Amino acid sequence: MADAVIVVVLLLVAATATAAVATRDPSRQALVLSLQGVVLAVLFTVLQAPDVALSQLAVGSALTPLLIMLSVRKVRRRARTTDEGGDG
Amino acid sequence: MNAWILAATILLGAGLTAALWGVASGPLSRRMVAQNLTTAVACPSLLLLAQGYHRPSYVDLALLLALLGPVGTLVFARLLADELAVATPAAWGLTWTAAGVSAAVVVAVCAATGPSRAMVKLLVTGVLLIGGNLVASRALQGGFRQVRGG
Amino acid sequence: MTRRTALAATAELAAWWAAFGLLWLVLVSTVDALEVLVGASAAAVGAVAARAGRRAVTAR
Amino acid sequence: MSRRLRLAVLAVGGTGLAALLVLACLDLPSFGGRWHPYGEAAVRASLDRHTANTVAFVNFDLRAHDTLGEMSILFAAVVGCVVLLRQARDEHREPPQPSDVAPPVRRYALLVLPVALVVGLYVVAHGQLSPGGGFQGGVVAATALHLLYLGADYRALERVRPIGTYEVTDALGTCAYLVVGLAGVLAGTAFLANTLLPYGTFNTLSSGGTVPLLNAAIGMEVTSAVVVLLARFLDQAVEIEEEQGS
Repeated sequence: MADAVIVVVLLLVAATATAAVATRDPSRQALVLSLQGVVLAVLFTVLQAPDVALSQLAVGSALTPLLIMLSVRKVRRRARTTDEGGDG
Repeated sequence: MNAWILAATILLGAGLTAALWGVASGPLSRRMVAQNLTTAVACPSLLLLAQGYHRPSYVDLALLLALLGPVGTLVFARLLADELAVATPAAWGLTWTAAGVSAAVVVAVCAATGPSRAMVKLLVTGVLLIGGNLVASRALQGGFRQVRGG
Repeated sequence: MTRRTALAATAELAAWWAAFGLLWLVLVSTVDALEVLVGASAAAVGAVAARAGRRAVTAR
Repeated sequence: MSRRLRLAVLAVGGTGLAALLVLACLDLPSFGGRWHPYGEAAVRASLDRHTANTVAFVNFDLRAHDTLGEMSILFAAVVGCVVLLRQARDEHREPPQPSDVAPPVRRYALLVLPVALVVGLYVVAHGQLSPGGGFQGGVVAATALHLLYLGADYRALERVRPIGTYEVTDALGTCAYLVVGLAGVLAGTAFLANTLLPYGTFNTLSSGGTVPLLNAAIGMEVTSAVVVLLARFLDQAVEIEEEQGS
């Protein structure tokens, strides 16, 4: 009974990771990934590893989404400029 | 297992399952609202867990999430602004419910702590959490309407 | 920079510094001399960042 | 190699891996047991050296060499990123357009920027006392600066972020870690040995010998490294344009 919270969070981690793999579009995937970062941080907390949870929170909640979304924007912009260049 | 951890388990199980369902399916606006909901669910749970484990230093985790969670939502709102402009998410009911739950959890944890500096820290966390949540919801609804290219 | 703007700048920095000093005192668990010193320095960094951020947005 | 053969090879490998994993799991100690030989040794050594947070003790005292390696990885990754994402000859910079952000969002960003910075510094300074440390606090402090991009625009961020300074600070943080390590050698013990400073009073900022110093060096390195890394990504995503028809 005392481990119920660990079981619940482990199931959530498994479900979120599966959802992250099953999502195809990178920007939608980044959304699921940020959720997974938070769930992983909660898992580390209930396993009594607050230092690791803090690292996961710091990296997963804002930094990783920012890096992914900037890369997606660069790739999309590049595709757009090449299209325009091809037309002209 | 005490009542605090039980409450955290229920909040995590119900809230994060709903957030996962919202974030993994449906149109972009729904996904964004669900992503914003994540912070509002996980941060109060971390406060409850800190109280349940009798570890005041675990409050730092909730404080960091209250600061950085809304920043994550702002990242998505800003960089997906063109797509969001087509279908603006409107979920003020959900936002205010989340704010109410956060406020209730913060008040309960504060009452258990008693008047001290630790209680002020909990209140600061609560203010940052609720304020961040409201601002992130506002940002989703055309907060970055004029952003193009930048 | 005239005397008036210098005064305004000092007042703004001092207000931010006091606010962040209080925030630091709320965050820490035990208070001693070194803690107050480190807190005051961190609050000074925060005050400079707050003013720089505000000026970067308004001065255009 | 046909599809069937590939699937057969995969099945053989997968079955073998599954069998090994099951065998390994059968031999594991039960979940949440009370028997942690390494943990107990680490906690005892950490209390000997007056470091309240055992994880910080392991990172910056017992296994300080590992942290040196991790820091070098981050440093090398940032240097590689700076080289790869530089402005190429057939690219030009286009100044980003100023953007119009809703006033509440802007006010929130301007308020949370310094608050997150102070909290980041708090996490760095209290690494040896409470959960946290140089890496976590550094990432928070670096993220805080980028609220200026989110709440205003890239030009506002560029005004408060002299990138050259951050590149120098990155190198300085790395050097500071090595200098603290070498000071141990000069004092007659060993590289990164925590015998240099008095261990101080338990649970105060000055406890733990060289742990707070190494923590601060890592905090400095990580903050600057993340700022430099994000600056390159932002440059590419916002400013740098390819020449037409190239």
